[in-house]
Amino acid sequence: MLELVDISAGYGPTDVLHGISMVVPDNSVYAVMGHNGAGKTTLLKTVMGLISPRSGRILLDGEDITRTKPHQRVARGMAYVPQGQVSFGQLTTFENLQLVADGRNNGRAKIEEMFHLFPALEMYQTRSAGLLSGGQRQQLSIARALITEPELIILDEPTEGIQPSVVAEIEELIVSLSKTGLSVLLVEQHVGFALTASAEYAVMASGRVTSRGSGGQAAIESVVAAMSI
Amino acid sequence: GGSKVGSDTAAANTSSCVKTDGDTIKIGFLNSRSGTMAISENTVYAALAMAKDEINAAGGVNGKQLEVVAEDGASEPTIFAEKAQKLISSDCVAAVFGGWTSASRKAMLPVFEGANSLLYYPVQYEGLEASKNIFYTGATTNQQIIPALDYLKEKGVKSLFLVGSDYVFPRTANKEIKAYADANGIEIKGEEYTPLGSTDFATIVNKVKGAKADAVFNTLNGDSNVAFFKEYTNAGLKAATMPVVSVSIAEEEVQGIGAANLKDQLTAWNYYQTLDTPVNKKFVSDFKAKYGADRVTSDPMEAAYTSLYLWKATAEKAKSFAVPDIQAAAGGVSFEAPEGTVTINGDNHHIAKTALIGQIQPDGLIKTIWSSDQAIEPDPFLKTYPWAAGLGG
Amino acid sequence: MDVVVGQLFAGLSQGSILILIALGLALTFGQMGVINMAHGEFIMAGAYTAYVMQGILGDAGISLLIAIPMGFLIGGVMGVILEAVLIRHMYGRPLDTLLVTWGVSLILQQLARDIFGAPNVDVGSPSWLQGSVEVGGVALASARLFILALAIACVAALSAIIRFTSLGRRVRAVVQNRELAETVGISTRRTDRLTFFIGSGLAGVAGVALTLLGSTGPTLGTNYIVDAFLVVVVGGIGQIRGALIAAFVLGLLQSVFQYSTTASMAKVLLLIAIVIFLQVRPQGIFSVRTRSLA
Amino acid sequence: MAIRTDYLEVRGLTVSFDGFKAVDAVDLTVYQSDLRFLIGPNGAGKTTIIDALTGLVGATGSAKFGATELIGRKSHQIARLGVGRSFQTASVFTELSVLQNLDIAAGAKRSPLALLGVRRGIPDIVSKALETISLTAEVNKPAGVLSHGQKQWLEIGMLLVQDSQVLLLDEPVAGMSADEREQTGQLLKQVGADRTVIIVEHDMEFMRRFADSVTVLHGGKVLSEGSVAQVQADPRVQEVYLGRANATPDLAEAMEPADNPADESAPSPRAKV
Amino acid sequence: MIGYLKGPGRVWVGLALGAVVLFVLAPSVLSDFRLMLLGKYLCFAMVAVGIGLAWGRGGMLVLGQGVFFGLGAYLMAMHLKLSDAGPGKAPDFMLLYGSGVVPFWWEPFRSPVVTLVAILLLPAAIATVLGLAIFRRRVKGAYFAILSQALAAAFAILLIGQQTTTGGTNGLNGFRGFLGYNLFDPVNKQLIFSIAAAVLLAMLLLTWHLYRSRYGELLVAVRDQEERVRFLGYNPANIKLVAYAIAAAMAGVAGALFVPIAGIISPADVGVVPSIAFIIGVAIGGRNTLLGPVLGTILVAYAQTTLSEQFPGFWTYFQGALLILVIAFLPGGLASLWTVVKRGRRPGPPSAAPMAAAAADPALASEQKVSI
Ligand SMILES: Nc1ncnc2c1ncn2[C@@H]1O[C@H](COP(=O)(O)OP(=O)(O)OP(=O)(O)O)[C@@H](O)[C@H]1O
Ligand SMILES: Nc1ncnc2c1ncn2[C@@H]1O[C@H](COP(=O)(O)OP(=O)(O)OP(=O)(O)O)[C@@H](O)[C@H]1O
Ligand SMILES: [Mg+2]
Ligand SMILES: [Mg+2]
Repeated sequence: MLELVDISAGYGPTDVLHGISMVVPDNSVYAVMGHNGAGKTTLLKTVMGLISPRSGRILLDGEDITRTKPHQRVARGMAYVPQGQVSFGQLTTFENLQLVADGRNNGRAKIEEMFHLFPALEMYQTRSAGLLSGGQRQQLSIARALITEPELIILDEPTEGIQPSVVAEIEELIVSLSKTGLSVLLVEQHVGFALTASAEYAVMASGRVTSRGSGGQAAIESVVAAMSI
Repeated sequence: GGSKVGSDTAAANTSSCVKTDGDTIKIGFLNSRSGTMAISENTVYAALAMAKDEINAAGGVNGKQLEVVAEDGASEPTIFAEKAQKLISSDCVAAVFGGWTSASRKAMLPVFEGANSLLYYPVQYEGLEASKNIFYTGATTNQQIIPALDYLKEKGVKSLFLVGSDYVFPRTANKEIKAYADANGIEIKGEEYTPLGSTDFATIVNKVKGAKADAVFNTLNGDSNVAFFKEYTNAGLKAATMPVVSVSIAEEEVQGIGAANLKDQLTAWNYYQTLDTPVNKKFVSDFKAKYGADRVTSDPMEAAYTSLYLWKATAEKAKSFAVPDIQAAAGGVSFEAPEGTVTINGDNHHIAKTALIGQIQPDGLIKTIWSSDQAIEPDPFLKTYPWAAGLGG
Repeated sequence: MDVVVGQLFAGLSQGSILILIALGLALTFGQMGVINMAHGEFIMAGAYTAYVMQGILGDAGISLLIAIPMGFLIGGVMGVILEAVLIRHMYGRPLDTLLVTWGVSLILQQLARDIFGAPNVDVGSPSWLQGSVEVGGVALASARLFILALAIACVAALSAIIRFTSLGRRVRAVVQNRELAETVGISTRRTDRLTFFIGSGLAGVAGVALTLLGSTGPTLGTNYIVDAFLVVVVGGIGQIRGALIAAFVLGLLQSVFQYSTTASMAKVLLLIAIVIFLQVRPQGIFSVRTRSLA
Repeated sequence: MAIRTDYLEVRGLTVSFDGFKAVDAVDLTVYQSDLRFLIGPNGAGKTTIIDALTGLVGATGSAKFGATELIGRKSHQIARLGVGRSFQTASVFTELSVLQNLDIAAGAKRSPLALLGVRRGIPDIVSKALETISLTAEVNKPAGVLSHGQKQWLEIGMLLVQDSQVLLLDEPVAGMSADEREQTGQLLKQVGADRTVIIVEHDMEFMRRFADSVTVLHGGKVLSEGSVAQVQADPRVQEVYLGRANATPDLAEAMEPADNPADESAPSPRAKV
Repeated sequence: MIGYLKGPGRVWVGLALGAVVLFVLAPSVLSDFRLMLLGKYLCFAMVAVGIGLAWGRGGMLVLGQGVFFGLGAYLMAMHLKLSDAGPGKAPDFMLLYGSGVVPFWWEPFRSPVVTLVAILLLPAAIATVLGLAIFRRRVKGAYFAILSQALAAAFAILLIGQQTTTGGTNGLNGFRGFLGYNLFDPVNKQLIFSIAAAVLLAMLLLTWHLYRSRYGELLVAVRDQEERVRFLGYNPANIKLVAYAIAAAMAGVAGALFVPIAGIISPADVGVVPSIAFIIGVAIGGRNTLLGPVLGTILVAYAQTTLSEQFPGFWTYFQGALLILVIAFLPGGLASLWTVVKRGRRPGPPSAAPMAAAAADPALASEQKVSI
């Protein structure tokens, strides 16, 4: 699905990522873990095209997309749920969804589907997204990504700030999505869940991949060990 | 406000640095080449430049070629003052030609008086001023506004509405007009000012219309005239029923306002391009030859052109470029100008001019419909008009 | 009575002019956060478009009707160029855009001087807009009625676009969060340009309309720009209906002030009224609530 | 500092937005040295309560700290009364150094004259806070270059130097790793000993570890209140918030898909490492 | 920032250097005319120092400093006019255009002491009242900028409308004496120049101190996150108010000194265009530094004088282009130029780059602040 080849990137004068390579396989979850400031978000931003890498290549289904714009990547089937519950605050909840449903022939149906998935969104569909609670905004963010029917969804700590019961649902959702032919690139602090859901994982520290392997409960111990250095 | 030329000035530093020993003599042109006034002042500059070329071609002044230092007043009084200072003390020019707005003149006045240097100012203005360091070659009020009022009175106008831009010329002119009206039984039905550059005339025209005056006396400046006249026509007001007499609209401005909007309206000046004299014919054709056939000539341009010749004539009469010599020799110096013969008044440094009322033609030119027939002696403080007694002279 | 109706009309008319010149700003400033001081010069460009069209076509009636879409196009294209060359480097720095576009405005003014000459030029009104329409014994200038209608049409069209179309949603989304907009699949570059095109195009239309009332010169826009911004500020940033109300209220107030005092005083009084109003409603007539701290 | 016995007493606090009651007649009493966790579903009104207590949104009802009424005052006055808050997303002054951030936070009560003076050295209270939040080494770095977690510590540090008696913390450990959470928790326990602290969190593991008492909010109303155990056992809380899976610590493992039974020694899935 | 700890020495050296240039070098090499020209630039630079404080540090884009400049200038001009007229008499223009009666609000300014106090206090007081109205209601950013600009426009219109009491478009000019000294005397001109130079240096010193004081840090905090500051127990309105009032006072003093130097003040010097011209100098020099605004303003004013002498139309293009290039592509102003070159990277946003650089490299930061 997605292949990163020796990516280095950063902000202005500071380098954050140093030669990251990874392959996100089709139809499965690839989990990225690491401490605060390890560069996880930076990595996802680079994958999305919000930061252009200083060197290295990004391939989507074998095609080089290193120099394409974020919206072009979305058109190629990528979707992104950023960290921090961001939404278009001055658009209503419904408009936030409509925005991405526009121009899709099953747009309206997709929105209904999301309402089914996240009832709170239906309830507050006419409210400005900026007035929603943090968790509601996060749900909106995920819904917005799913409407585009992506082939690869990129999630940056999707459960942060969400109530436990919904977290469970989201986690289930992610697992089930990956089973319906979707690839997931997941950044997650919840090691347990991340590994349970994922086929493969990578642990990052200081902008480098320090360990990697295949997911599953069995990997927990080695990941914990890798991270507590 | 001195009442006479020669009012006291604290001139501590009057030793001139003008160089008179070479074969050239420096003079300064000070016009707004940028900013809002550039529109008008560029035309004056062109006329000055033409006069300079002519004079140089004819052998210069006192045998010396003119060397011009041109400065930009940038449409700001403060810059005019600064540049005047520069021309006098850094460039050491023998005389400066230019200025347009009253504000620019007022700003330069203390500079010229302080340094005891000379300014030739080419635009009609509101009067009530006379400096021994300024030669005023445009009309003062008794050569333009008062004749216009006389004309209106003669035509049976019994009431007037005054419209002007909010600055010194319209306000002072209107003060004089009101005094005149008072003395002559003309009723002033209203007096309105708009900020310079204002283009919102709906209210004022509404007021004018409601006032039902016999005529409108217009001292608006520049762009405002267009909006005013368009509004005027749109409101159904016409020259035939309520004529507008303007004192700031010359040929150059008519082009911008659009002759159609000004159809048959009146103006008061001392010069029109259409004047049928050999001197003017030559002036117009020389000007067109130099700057293009579509260019027009106007009163301030003519006055500027004339001002350089008047200085030349004075310097030659005095056989000197020194300021005191020029001042002493100026009285009675005359010149065959495009507008007719003009003569410097030695007392107040204005010049005798013939007043003309013109009517704006569809081709944008102005046709003389009334003339004072002889040159009117300048009377900047309106001393000879009893009704003007309390006007601050 | 005539005078009262006349003043009322003058106020409405002034309001329609204000909304016409402020509408584009409500979009570029209100929606995109760009303080475009060159907006005034786009107005000027629209006016010169009318002038040029008249030169080419001769007939004032036809040329006006063609000048309106042409003015939109010319203003719009200028806006797009401005956006592409400068503004796009400056999103998120609204105060800086003010200064940069001030520079642009200086240059455009001088350019107009160099192209069309410093003196103002005149654009004739078509015969059907000369004179006035009698309504209840009061003469209402046809040109002003025309501008009123034009303004209302533009407001209606723009609000519909912003509120109900996908373009409108995209515009609003991009304004709020460029990065996020990109990542949900919106081409921010295209949206920005389109927004600027529409906003600046409206300035061009305003310019064409203004030729009916005044002269066309390099400083045409400068005379209006501050007023236009005040309309947007009073209306509430990003609020077209706010701008609409603000424009008409300010127009009427101005007409009242002008009638009862002088034109100069009216401007000062109007500003005082605005400052007092902002004491009551600092975010304008309509404001957008957010929970964020920014 | 003298031990204060003031406590926070909220009565009938109501916040409505265009008729929608985001907080509806909430009563809340929080004593010193009682780390109170405020939990509840997304949109329950937790952040809004903090907003109301700190003057960011208008509210009706009463909220007293000691004898002083907070409702109706301006934000900066409330802060001066000793009520400090943090934000759901860290907000520090990114262009100022860590030291400057803390110094400003410490200085609200300085006289104008003192403000016009130049800071000499590092004020005691600031250096103590720096140690507490482990940012001594970063003291001269602009806050903007700190990592996410460090920024949140800095915010807590700012509350400390502000000498707040009431700390209202909105998801202070969101996005932190396990050891950072542990440190933060210890820190909060320590500073909470003589202060009144309300913590909004969704991390149940963290809550279980550090909460003294818990208030559960739902639909703007208090749903349940009590010790961690009491609240977790409350079926209504399980229903609207925890989900069946999270009801009790022992049930946590049940969240694992059935085909993947939990390893005894493995940390709970909710644990962040 | 740590750099400041090393700063004081350098700043004193810088000030001494500035003093030598202004008190010794300039008067000896420049002609009277050029000296007075430089004097005017110094007055503009004083306004710029205030703008640097309010805008560079405080984030308030003050587009209407012409108002305060004008207030100071008109106060001084009124006094000069009255003292030229002599006790009990009316200034010439009032006789000419009005009734010749001195309005009551002119009378106090016959006294030099009242005038001086008014110059120091009135602009600041008006800024305070305005600031209270504006900042208390949290009007900020673009709103504030546009409002302050409209204010400048209204002020100029107001002045123009009062022909008989303010001189209208003409403004006030034709002053002969300054506190009893003949204004045409070259020795007195030099004296006035020296006063201007001393005042400017004093303002720089004051501003430098403010920048390194706690207040300076607080101001930056308010600029970047006004609402956050509120929750620390400060009222951001008051913090901004102080900077705004100081900037206004500086502009007022600048205006007052401008009058005897230029010999004229008119509405054209106080409206929208001159107000923006002040900003241009500050932006080009570097809004975030101490000396940037001063040097930028002097540079721009000098360029204007010389370039417009040679190419009047071209100046407009040049000014526009300079503004565009600097703000769009070098938001830190020329002061950040060599930092940028040295670091070989694109400048960040105005606030971020220079500040970050300053924080990261203290030596650099203080260097920037003393290089005259
Ligand atoms: N805009 C920025 N400018 C400069 N440095 C940045 C910027 N954003 C992040 N950084 C730095 O880049 C590094 C990596 O940050 P990143 O956000 O990628 O970490 P992360 O792994 O996502 O952490 P977290 O778990 O806290 O979200 C950190 O040191 C951070 O300080
Ligand atoms: N200014 C406002 N206008 C209208 N509704 C608002 C406003 N602020 C908050 N709300 C609504 O009030 C409810 C409570 O929001 P609040 O942010 O307090 O929830 P929360 O408990 O903090 O949730 P979370 O855990 O997701 O952060 C939400 O439904 C939200 O949409
Ligand atoms: Mg991250
Ligand atoms: Mg919340």
